[in-house]
Amino acid sequence: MTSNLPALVIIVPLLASLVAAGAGWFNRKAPFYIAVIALLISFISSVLLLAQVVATGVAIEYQMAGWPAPVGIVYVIDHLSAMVLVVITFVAFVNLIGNRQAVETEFKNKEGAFNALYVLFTAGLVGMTATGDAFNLYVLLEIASLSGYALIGLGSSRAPLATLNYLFLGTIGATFYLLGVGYLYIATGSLNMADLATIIPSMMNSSTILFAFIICLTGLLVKMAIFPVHGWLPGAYSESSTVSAGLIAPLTTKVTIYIMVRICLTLFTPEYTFGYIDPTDIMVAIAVASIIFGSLSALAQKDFKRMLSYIIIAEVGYMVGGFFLGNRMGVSGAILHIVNDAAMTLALFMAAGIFIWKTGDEKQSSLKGLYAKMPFTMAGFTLAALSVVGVPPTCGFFSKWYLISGGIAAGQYLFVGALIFSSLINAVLFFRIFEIALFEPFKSHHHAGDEEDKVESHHGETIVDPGVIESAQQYSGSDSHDHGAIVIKEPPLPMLVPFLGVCVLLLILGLYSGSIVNNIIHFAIPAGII
Amino acid sequence: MELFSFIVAKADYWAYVILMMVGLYALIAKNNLVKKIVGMTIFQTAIILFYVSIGYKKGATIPILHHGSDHGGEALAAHGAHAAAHGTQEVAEQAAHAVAHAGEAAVKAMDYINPLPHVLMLTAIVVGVATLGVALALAMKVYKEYGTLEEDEINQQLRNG
Amino acid sequence: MKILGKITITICGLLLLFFTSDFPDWGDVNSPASTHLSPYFIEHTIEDTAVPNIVTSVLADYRGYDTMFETTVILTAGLACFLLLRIPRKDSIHRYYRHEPTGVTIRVEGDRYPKGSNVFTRIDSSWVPYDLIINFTCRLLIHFIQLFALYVVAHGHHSPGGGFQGGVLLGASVILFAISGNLRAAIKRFGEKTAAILSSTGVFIYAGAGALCLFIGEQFLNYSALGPLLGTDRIMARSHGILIVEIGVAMAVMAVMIWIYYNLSSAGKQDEGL
Amino acid sequence: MIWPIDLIILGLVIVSAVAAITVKDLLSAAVLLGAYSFLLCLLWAVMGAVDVAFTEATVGAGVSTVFCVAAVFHTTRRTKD
Repeated sequence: MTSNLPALVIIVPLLASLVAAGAGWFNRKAPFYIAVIALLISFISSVLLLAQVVATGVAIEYQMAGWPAPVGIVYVIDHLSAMVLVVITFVAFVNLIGNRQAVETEFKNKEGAFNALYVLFTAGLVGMTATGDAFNLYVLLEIASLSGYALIGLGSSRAPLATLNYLFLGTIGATFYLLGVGYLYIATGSLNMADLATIIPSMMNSSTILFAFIICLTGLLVKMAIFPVHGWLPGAYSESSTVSAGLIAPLTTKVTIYIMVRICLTLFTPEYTFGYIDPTDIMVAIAVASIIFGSLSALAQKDFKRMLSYIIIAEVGYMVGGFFLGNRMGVSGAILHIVNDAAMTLALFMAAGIFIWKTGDEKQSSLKGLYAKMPFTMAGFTLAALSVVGVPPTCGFFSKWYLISGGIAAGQYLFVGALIFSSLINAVLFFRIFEIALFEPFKSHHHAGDEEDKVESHHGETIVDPGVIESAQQYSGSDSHDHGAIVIKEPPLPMLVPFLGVCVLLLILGLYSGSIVNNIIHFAIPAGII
Repeated sequence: MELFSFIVAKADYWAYVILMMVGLYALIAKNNLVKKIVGMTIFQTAIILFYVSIGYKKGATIPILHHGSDHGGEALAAHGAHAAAHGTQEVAEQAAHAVAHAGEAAVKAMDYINPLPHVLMLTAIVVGVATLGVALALAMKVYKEYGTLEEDEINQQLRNG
Repeated sequence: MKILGKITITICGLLLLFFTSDFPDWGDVNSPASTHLSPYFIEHTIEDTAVPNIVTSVLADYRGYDTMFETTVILTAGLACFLLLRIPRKDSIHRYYRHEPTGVTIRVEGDRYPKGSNVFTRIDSSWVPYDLIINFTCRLLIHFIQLFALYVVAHGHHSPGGGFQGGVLLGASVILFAISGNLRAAIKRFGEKTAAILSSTGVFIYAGAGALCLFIGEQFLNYSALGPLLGTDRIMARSHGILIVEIGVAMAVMAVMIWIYYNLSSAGKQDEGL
Repeated sequence: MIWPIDLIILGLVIVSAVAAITVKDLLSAAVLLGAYSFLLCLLWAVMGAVDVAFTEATVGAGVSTVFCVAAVFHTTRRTKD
């Protein structure tokens, strides 16, 4: 079975989504468990793949349908894709188990379709990461996009319009990518990435190849919501339901950046990308604009999820800029930041989910006094926020360190300045929230969370933080009189434990970032980049 | 005649650019959501036209080998005779060619249109209809929410609260 | 927005037109696209898969993995339309009934059924008069469309067509039935649950056939592994494998097309519609 | 293949595409989109892409048009541009 791991990592989610879609018509609980098991298997397989790749040091090639490379479709798992596979399957798995309640309430009677689309989205991203065929990438990109539209579209009342805008821009991006593949095909006659990489160096001066590069890159930049074409992202992410946002926000932009890295390094070879075209100046300028715009817009937001969405735009700028610095430090920083940013965004969106469960809305002002109410949650949230700001020893610091050193080495001081500026803005943003949550007393205007608790306690499932056992009645009584004793009321354990796990992971990633860079990312970057 | 051959050589590629730009214009500039969706469909089909144009080969036939051509030359000869009966110049030559090599069971790649772009485009058509379905579903939800499909009117409503 | 659009398309259009000059001529036999990879498919399809229609063999075998996800894209669209649009509540506010002997139409509030129900038939709120010619012609046509669709599915190895086209035709026949008559009659014959389960099953046949090859010990979707199961040699097994997945594709595509139509044409209520 | 057919159909395709996005009625736009798809299907049949033409005829000209008409039926035909 070991030789079939590259296929298992994607077909298990695919088959599970089909079973879940069918099972949803007979049993309302089954789809969730099918999805969880499939994502767990997929996660384990990708960890095994990563271990195998790190141990042997060679890329694993898997021939779909038994046809060798240029004729059929092959999957290529190297250091980079194995690492991204682990990130994708981990995020999908943790986000689903952490949001079980939200799924049950928000997608009532449609659990089958929801879980199926959730797993299909993951399968699409996994396939995009593992594939070694330029056209197969497009098909999987469309699977991930279409299921993403469906997941996002069922949010608040404004969600359909935001999603429709996302769909238009997403389609433009994907179609541009397809056109770029067509240009490559007309010039070379091949679709396989490795095959293309052997042909392209011999036809460096072809204007068709140049245009294919430009148009593929444009399509991917539209998909990853960089500054001038970012319009769809804040609306789409902040209007959607938390479970969808927690899956899509950490993954879509990061995987698109991974695809950009893959296209630039594996398909167009570093000699072509950095040697012949050398887009460093213009791309870093776009990235700087994206970082500054994202940070400043985040400052203006009152809504928590909307603020996170703008931070994502700034983070996209970090990675794009870092990658196009074109030196080893910058590219390592960008790739490391893919992992770190996925974990950080997951933690923050899970925190947003818990806040919404607790307070019933997404305004920053309704986070008052939460430190006293939910010490564990807020400890995790603080860790995640410090990581986004970039305080050592959290993981955010290390990737920023690589990015800044890369920027200095490449002489792009504007980029370095933008990074530091954005970190300061992030500090302001999160310390503002700390202030609200730490010093202002808790006042619940919406009892959404409490009502859910009461319903839960009927089934005897309420899990209050150990040590402090308070009945729901006492809790709401003390709440109505504002001067009552502060009662600790953490979210139920299935929600809290995954969240805290992710937060601890931020620390672990930070502490081990040296070995991640040395053992994985070092081998993922071609030797041509110094 | 030179001009004609130049136009014929590039007309398909020009047409795809024009169609793509028509679609892109509708996507960017039109105010109505269904109009944008129509533009999106045109935008996607333009790419399909581009790919199919790549695959075309002068003097080649459709990418289906003649029935039972695992008997090789025999079948090709039959195919050629059939085509000769129709009197097409190029295909008749091909027929002669096939008859001459009746013994060898060889399929010549030059005689058949490139099938690979066709396969890719079947997938793209399917992706197109899938996107169309989801986009129309979303447009219907938007209409249910705001009672209009015009973007400026929706923005007006959003501003007014 | 209009000016922005015009500027964008002028720049993009001129760039694209400029870069077409480097292309090989249209129909050029010696272009890289026609010489690098595609000759392999044309020359080896018979010996590899025993399928004369090269498009079918490339679609379902050489690049069968793409096609599996193509079918999944369609399923995703079906699930997405269901998730976005479907309103499970059945209590519509009012309904219309026609008294058959007199042709009088009455409006009934709530979920009550008019008494003497055998003389009342339910009609849509946007009801158009019953057209005998259209209805009769369509009913006559549907059988032939379905017969032709089955031919297209089964004969995809030798002629244009295959699972996808046949599936769409099958779906279109049911959609034609719904348009010519009414939506409820179509849903009564081909329910939503049937459509949903059939669509998953269709893709499952495809992916399951692939996974079966994997369990037998070959690569995913390598149909030649099915040879011993089907009692044929490895090459014919590929041909039969293609037929199996084409049937799966046809099932999935038919069901999803119908499912999307039901949801779109009734705005998710599946009560009355186009 | 005869090049005049190709050029004539190309011209018609562009005309129908422009018409589909300029006409001031969404139902007409849907029907024109169907006509556009059908003309493209003819073009591909002329170019020898029989499978693509078949698919476009069933999907593009057939089912897509029905979807568009169904959506317009449940929303509105009105459009300002």
